[in-house]
Amino acid sequence: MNAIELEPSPALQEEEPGNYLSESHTVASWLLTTDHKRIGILYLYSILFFFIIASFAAATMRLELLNPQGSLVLSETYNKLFTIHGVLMVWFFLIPSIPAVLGNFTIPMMIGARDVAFPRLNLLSWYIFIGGGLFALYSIVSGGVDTGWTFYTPFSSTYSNTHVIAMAAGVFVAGFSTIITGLNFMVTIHKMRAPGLTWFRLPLFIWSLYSTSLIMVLATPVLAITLALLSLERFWGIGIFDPKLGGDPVLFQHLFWFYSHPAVYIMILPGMGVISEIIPCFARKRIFGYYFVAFSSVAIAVLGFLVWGHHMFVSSQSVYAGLIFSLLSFIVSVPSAIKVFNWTATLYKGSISFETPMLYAFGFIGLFTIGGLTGLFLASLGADVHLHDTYFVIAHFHYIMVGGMVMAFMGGLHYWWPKITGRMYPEFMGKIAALVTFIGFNLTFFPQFLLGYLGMPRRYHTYPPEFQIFHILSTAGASILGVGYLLPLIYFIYSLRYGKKAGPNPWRATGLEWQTSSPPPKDNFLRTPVVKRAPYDYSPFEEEHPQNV
Amino acid sequence: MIPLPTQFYIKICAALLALLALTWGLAYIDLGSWNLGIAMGVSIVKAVLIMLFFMHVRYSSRLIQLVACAGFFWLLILLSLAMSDYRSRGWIPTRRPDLTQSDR
Amino acid sequence: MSETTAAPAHQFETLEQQREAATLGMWIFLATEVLFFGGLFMGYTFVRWSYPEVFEQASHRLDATIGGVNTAVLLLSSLTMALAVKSAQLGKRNALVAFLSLTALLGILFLGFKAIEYHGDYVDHIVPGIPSYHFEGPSAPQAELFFWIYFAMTGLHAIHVTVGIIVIAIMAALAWRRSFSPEHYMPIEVTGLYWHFVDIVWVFLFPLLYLVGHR
Amino acid sequence: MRLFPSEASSVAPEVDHLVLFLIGLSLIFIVLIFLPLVYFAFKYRRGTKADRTPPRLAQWKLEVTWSIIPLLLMMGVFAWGASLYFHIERPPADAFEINVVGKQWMWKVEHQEGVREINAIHVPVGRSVKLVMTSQDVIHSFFIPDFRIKQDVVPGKYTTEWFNAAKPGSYYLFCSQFCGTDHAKMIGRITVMEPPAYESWLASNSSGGTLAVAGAKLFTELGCSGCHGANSKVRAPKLEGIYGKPVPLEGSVFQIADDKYIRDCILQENHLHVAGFQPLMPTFKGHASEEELMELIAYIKSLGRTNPEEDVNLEGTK
Repeated sequence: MNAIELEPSPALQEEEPGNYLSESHTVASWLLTTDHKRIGILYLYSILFFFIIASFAAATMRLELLNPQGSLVLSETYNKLFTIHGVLMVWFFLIPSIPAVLGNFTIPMMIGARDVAFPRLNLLSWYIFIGGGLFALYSIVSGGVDTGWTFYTPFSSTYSNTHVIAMAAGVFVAGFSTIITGLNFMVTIHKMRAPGLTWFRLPLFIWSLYSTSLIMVLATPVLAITLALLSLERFWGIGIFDPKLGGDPVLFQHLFWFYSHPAVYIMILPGMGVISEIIPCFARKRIFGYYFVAFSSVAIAVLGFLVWGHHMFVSSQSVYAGLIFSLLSFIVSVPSAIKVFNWTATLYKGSISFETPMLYAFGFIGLFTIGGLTGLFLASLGADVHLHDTYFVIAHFHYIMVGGMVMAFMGGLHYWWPKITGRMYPEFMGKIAALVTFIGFNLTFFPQFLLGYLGMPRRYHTYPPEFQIFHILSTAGASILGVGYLLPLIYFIYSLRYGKKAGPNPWRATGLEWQTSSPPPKDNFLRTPVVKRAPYDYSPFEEEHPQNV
Repeated sequence: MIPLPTQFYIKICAALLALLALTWGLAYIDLGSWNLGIAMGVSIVKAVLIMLFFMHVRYSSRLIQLVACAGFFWLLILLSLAMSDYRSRGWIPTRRPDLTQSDR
Repeated sequence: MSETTAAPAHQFETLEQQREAATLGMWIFLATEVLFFGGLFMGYTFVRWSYPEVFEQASHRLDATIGGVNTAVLLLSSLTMALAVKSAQLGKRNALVAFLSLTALLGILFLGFKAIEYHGDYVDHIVPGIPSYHFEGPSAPQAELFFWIYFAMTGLHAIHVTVGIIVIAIMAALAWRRSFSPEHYMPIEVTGLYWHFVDIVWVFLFPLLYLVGHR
Repeated sequence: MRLFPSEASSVAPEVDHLVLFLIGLSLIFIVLIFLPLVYFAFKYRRGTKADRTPPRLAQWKLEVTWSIIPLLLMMGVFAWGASLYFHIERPPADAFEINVVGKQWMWKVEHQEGVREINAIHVPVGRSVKLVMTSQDVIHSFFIPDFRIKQDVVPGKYTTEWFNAAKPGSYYLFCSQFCGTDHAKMIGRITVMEPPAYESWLASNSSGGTLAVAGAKLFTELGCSGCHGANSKVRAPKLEGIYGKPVPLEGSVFQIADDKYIRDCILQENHLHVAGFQPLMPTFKGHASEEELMELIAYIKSLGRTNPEEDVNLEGTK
């Protein structure tokens, strides 16, 4: 237990009069807040908004793909739909999802601080995010963009007739929000830890968010300048990506993937962190191999910068560069494997219960394992030539990003929901939703592996009829998945009013964030905690000896 | 951090200006492919001087020293891996039927 | 980050903690800046590697004298900035204001030379993207690429200089109003870090852009 | 319901072997992870009377084991995939060439014999075919699932891809790099024929001259022969026999006169001019389409060949 010196005072169990939510109810108190908890909630609403738009785009695409002739929407529309889906999901949902919502909310509490290091910058980062979002929305409303989220040149710079610059500007601006968030987290984790909270007493969620921040800070600026160059190229024709003017379109891919491959790890590392919190708590076991799980996060963050060329095996990149990138890609799979093995080993001789967060954690391990293993197919040069840019790739990264990150986000949201709102969500409905999500997800994306191996290229609006059966399965799965996401939305809102009071620590978890009331007071702790022990000090025997708590 | 003597700062600045003169002068001497290497070398020395003494990296914590190097290190990753592609593009010449046949 | 009182902001325990956080934050920001410019350096490397001889011809058209003088101006401004930080450490308010003002003035001088140089480029018809652009000789498109990169890099750098001048001016005004003390001079220190970084970028830009083709 | 595409080229079975191995490996990992996961979840579920005394596991040994074994496996898979990649990427010496130009949203194909096709390629079974590809607008990607090959087609450069069709039949050809509105319509058919059928197909579709002949005609029309021709007064490099040979450039650099070099010489004004000659050659940018460039290259390739049989790559099959 991150044992703190003061025993949880009995007063905490009672109705807390002052918490960060009840402190003030005016709109200005939200829009001008510098409280990391409120900013986390602002982010939650914002990304939910973008998630809904992007999901509608996905739903329309899935419906459209029900028949091979593509009769529901025009091909222009279809191309815009997958671009909207990709851009919004990647930059306006996944990247801020766990870091900016759950990270913002929990990091200061988990390290025993009153707030992040730069609260005003934190608020600024949300406003910048909204600014970027407005650019993106403007681009969508004024006609959309049809380049795909990858913005490949020379299509995006010269040939597309859509609002590429507005969308690029949106991503550019949102990028700075990511950079500021990452910077803030890094400084906070370095400088704001409570007395006694050494690096190896930090929860693994903090380790994973630290690694994520490292990527945010070092990769995002390259995306920003690349998109700036793309916009200049489109506006003025500077020619750096244009073969006709002496440039090279593949240079864009290098710059883009230098950011976007590490960004894939922005979209999974925080999820791994959440799982590392949930599993010990619901298995009542100290995490197995703490150092390995912690350092594997850092290893993934650093090695993740060295593998971007595996997106370019058939791009006319040199075969020798392909060799290097393939080798490094295989190496980066090892730290992920280490994490999965350690989570499994943590369950050994635990006392496992299956509340909703734990169900999502199990779902995460299953789906992430499949996503990770199929990544090996794509890292393998000979197999990637066939699989590249097919539905196999789509299925693979959805297993990581939706099966991994979104499952973890849902798990984390359920896990910290009592802390955020002070209320419990309805447990039974939670379990149903987790199950429905898992089934729907697999039905949606597993057929896409088969489609991909058969040769169905991605971003196809129409397709040869022999692929139809898999598309029908996939669309059926997507409708189930949709229900799986809709349910929590309903019961979370329901729980705000009717959920039962959570108390400070409904999961009997050991993290510092559970040592304060729910919802926490504005400054998180009434007195700065002092940490004396390693994290995850759980015992499977608590059931029999409750006095040990 | 102890404030450094003003004299010391002036000396560093003088060294920087001398190095500037060196780069400038050397650019007018044809050293073949060495021109670029030397110019970059001198620039790196200048940057290191500024960072160590003007920016006090020499007197900062290990963490700051690490962060100060990180950005440049990551830039090096970008440049070296991307150029590894461009530099090795021609290594497999497109094998021509007529060329390889004459090899046999 | 411009707390004017000697008490730490509410999220910090001590002033020392606050100072360390601000310094670390600035250093991390500078690391992102390295990579922000890094994309342009990548473009530069690629284009120069592709067309080395065009770079020599095109670079010859730039005014190396102004470039070199400007390097000296920035190096001197780094010295005055370092002395400003020192004055802040020692609590010498007048020296602090003077050195900050001098730094800002040198920055403005740099921008002035830059403006003269850009105007010269305009007169010389080597500003790409406008109708008057004209490059005599072979490889005109590749030369245009060089000029684009030159304007992108120096332009982005000039934006950073401008931001720096504004921040330094604000700091000077605050210093004038006695907002800093030997216990609380962190904003000056952080501004200094930024300014030195801008200098470092230029230290690389000068030989890479101006001195390619002079041998 | 098919789960695997047909194995219609010589590399297809090799790719499938690698993929089947990877599937097997994945299944082993899945069993290794999921079996204990489910077993632990069941056995140690809260409320059961399982033995929960803190286990004394040799943590370091376990960690090292499950780091090193996957790492070694990964290295093995890497080596396999890499050697297969080299096989896929390097055309064999006896492959004959077909030119492919991608444009929004069609594939234009030119056989050396002068036959032109759109969104279709006819090839003989059992012969190695090398595609020399470029794009005249955006990046496309030439993908034949049944052959397990794919290569991006990039404007401004030539990329290659080869195959040796194993079974007669008709196979899909997809564009797999998003290229705009009708990306999904950029589908063609590869028809693999028995050699005799292929020969008769060629004969019945041939509209006259080979690519080299078309190139020769262009060579005169565009005025190239004015300088590079045998009787010209202007001093320009002779092109006979230069193809595939190193050319001395200004600054004592040599460059192999390959497709890309010739293309750059035609399009880029004086960019790569040959040592000892005045840089006089104008640019033909905008005057020659990608197909015409390929024809010119075919002509230059044919120049100075002493043995006219080498001219047409297909001689061997006759």
